[in-house]
Amino acid sequence: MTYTRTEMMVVAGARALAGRRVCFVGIGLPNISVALAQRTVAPDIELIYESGVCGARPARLPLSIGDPCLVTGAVAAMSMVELFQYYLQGGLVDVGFLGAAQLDRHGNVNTTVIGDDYAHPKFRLPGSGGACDIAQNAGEVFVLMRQSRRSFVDRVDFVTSSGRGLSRVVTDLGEFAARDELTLVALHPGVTLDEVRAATGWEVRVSADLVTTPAPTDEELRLLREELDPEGVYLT
Amino acid sequence: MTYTRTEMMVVAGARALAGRRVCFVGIGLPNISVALAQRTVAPDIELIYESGVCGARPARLPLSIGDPCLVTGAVAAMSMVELFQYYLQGGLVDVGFLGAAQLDRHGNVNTTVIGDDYAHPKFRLPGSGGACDIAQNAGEVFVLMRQSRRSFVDRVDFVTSSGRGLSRVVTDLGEFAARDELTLVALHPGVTLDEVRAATGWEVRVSADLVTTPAPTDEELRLLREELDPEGVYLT
Amino acid sequence: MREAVADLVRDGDTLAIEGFTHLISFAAGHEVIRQRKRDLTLCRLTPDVIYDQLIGAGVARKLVFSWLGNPGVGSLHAVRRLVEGPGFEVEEYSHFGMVGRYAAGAARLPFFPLRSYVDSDLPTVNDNIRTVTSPFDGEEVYAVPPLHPDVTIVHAQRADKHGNTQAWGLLGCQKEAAFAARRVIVVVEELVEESVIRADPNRTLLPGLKVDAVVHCPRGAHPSYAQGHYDRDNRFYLAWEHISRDPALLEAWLDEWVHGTRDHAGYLAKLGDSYFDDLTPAPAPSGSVDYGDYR
Amino acid sequence: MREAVADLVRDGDTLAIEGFTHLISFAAGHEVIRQRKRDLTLCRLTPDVIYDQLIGAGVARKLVFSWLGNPGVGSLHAVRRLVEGPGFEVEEYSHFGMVGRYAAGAARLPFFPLRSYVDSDLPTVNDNIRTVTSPFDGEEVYAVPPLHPDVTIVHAQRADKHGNTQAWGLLGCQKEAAFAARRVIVVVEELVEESVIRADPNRTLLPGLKVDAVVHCPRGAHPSYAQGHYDRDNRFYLAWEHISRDPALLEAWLDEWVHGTRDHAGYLAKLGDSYFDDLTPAPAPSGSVDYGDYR
Repeated sequence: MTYTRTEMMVVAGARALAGRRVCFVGIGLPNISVALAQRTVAPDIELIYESGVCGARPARLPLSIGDPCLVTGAVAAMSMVELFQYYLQGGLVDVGFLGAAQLDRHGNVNTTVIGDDYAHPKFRLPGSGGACDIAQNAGEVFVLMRQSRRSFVDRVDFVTSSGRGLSRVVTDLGEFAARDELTLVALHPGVTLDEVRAATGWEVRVSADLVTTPAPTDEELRLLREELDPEGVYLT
Repeated sequence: MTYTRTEMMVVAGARALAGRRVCFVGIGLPNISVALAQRTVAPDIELIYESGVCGARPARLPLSIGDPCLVTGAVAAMSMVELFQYYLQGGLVDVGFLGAAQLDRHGNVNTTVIGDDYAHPKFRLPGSGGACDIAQNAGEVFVLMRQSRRSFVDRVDFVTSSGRGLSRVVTDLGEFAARDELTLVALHPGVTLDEVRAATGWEVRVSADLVTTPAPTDEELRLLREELDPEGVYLT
Repeated sequence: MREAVADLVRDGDTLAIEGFTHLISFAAGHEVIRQRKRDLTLCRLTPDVIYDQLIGAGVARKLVFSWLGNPGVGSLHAVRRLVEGPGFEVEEYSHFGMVGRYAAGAARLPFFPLRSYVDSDLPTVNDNIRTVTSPFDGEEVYAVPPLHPDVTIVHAQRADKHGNTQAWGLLGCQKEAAFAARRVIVVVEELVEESVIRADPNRTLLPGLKVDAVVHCPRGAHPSYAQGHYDRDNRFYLAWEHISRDPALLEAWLDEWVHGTRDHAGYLAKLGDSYFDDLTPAPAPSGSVDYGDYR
Repeated sequence: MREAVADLVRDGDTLAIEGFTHLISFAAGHEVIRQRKRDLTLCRLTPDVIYDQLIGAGVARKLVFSWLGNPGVGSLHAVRRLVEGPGFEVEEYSHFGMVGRYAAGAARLPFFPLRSYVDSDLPTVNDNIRTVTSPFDGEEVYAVPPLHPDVTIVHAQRADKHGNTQAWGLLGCQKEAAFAARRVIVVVEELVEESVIRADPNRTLLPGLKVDAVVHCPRGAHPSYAQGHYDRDNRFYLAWEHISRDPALLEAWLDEWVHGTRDHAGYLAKLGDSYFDDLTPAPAPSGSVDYGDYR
């Protein structure tokens, strides 16, 4: 079956959750990856949302992390102060799964401003939300984002969330692991190293044992297209 | 109608709550006074219990501040961290109503140990419970206790709760207000100044406008004996 | 609503209309716009479309927040126009920081300690994010100061006439924002007998003794949602992207839907009765538990 | 219960059996006595009769608490005999201080700030009550350090097999004590289907991911109570005053009711079926709320 690079990215993100028990789900694309993971590699994964939900089992694809479908049928719904203090800061979260607007070679994430002057930004981004808190308190952090020279930069304009806890970045082109700096460890099928280099704002370090990501299976694609996101909310 | 000194004390304690909106109810005798106040001088008073209850309306006399009858029909039941942080420390409590084992002329309360050596007490008392917290955070503090040379002392053996916030002490003999030091402002009917002096471990200061407490009304006594404490849990 | 907002919200106030995606009192926000309040400091974790409308209408001089976007859609353009230009003040935190500010306010504490902000640039642009040292092991953690709104407005599923308020679903930080506030307005889908509240005391979000006004305003959270009552109107959130991009369109929208309606009943009448048909979920009952009648 | 206590409670552990008057797991406490655990540090706001029994049975070397009494009755004599004598360690706080210790543990914070202890002698006898200075206004408040029990045991009305646990009535600081703990045992009146829990997510006290063992043990809180299930057995609390005063009587009681019974079912059988007749309240239903079926 043919597939888009966004689908490959979402599938690779889902697979990265294999074996993880508790995932803190960030805004945007991570939502569809965790939904796929829950139906494939991680059926017992507990999903935690900064909106105050633990153990969500949504009957439809949530359009945001505050969607009512995340509450109905969940294990627990609570105040945010409880969620941030006891669940996240308390150390229950294995992996925080985030999106990002801009990221650098050290894994620092910028979701605050584009431009050098905070007070007079070229472009105002949404800000931290829970990202800065998740980055410091989750066992490890995965980032899921499209890669380009604009988003993959040598040095972010503003460090919203420190790269310290980041362990893995999944993009539409491949996958990076956090070593001394972000290191390319997998290329998605059909993507060349040159393409990755062209879409990265620094000289990419490539792992000695670079692998090719297995293509999405028919079942993964079927789940994405027919069950999880038939209206193409996340996938288009 | 004849009445006991304990009944007079409980009635005087209830009357002291007139005009108060939010009362934090301590362990022991305060329970029966607030129950009486709720049926007489303060029908709209909101009762808060350290056990985690706001707006209790018990269908029977609670035997302790953790009695299930305090929860059924209450406005709110919550965790203690919420109660202590948002209700008490948050400043919602007009008056904290406490019992005490030992009290001194400055209103300091001891409910911890009798004897000079904390590590080897002559007699171990229950300790603070919420009293130390209430003393500092309630708008004002009332103490309800029987008075004797053993309980009314010049200097308490241990300051469990500071006398700073204390404004009034109601005993079986009369009533004291906090001025520079505790000052007798009312004598219960039939009690003499000499009796009070004999039951006080320091030289009692007496207010220039000392009054006599009005005796319990028939209705107050009827409520106490027939409705609130027919089995004499608190009154014997 | 008119009286509650007129009496309790004053020009220059610090105002929090809280609710994380869920239970956002658009009706109260619209009334603030109708009454042309000015110079407000607006606080919210997620300013959402309601603050885009308020700020677009010119009621605010400052915004305190932690995530600035139209959830699931994109940007809040009216806010961004002001933020990217000069003269409008912003103060930003992470979600945990904002939650902590309300919590410190509710608990009357001088600061709220939290583990966040290490190696982040946020403390360099916000002097209200500082460090504090533990008196036990000497460890340093970050801290934020209390936030005490002059007025907090929360929407909930139900309250009694005394203001005893219950909510279910996402609870956000409404409790903390309300306890932290000097004045509290509660807006509800249903005004119920006191006995309904007292039947389930563990469900209570706020006691009446903390509430200054109760307003009965069904569907007052539209286009956000009220769990069990109606769904989020995602079409509206999508449509807002287009309206908000163009100041003229935004003004026309405010004229038509806010200034052009007398109150939220007028706004609903404009939407039409059938509007909520496909926003109404099938029932999913919680079930009942037994508190026991102890006497 | 036997396996849960054998696996999860170890000699030398710091153990918290929490529950404020309500939902105190006497059944778990008795099993700890049966298994003759030793050198425990016992934590509880209100040690209550269960800790008088545990300490009378010799399982503990230290007690951390905030109110030491038999509520509504008088003293805990077994505890007092040890506390007034040499060799037994105590560490005491106010209730707020104990609650704060659990809360700091649950939130993985190095300290919990609170307004209490000013002009009290408690900080002079407990070095764990110190001051901390606000990095904002320089105000000094008191602070207590986190408490991390090795094991916390809570009793609740119901849980599913995954340990997702719900409770109602007084909630004390069970949530904080459990989140603060390394290992958690939940003991319940009813083991229910997961769907019962998921029908009312706002009622959840603890998620299964924080729970290591679930034990189904009806009436396991006797002589304390379970809201809606049975009342507090005040006669027993009164009777304990007499038993606890005399070490020989206490030992005989433990021999008969704890060591002489195989488990809590045996203890209940000794009480007899009709024992709970007048401890059972008439129903007082909470009523149901609607979460809405969103799909």
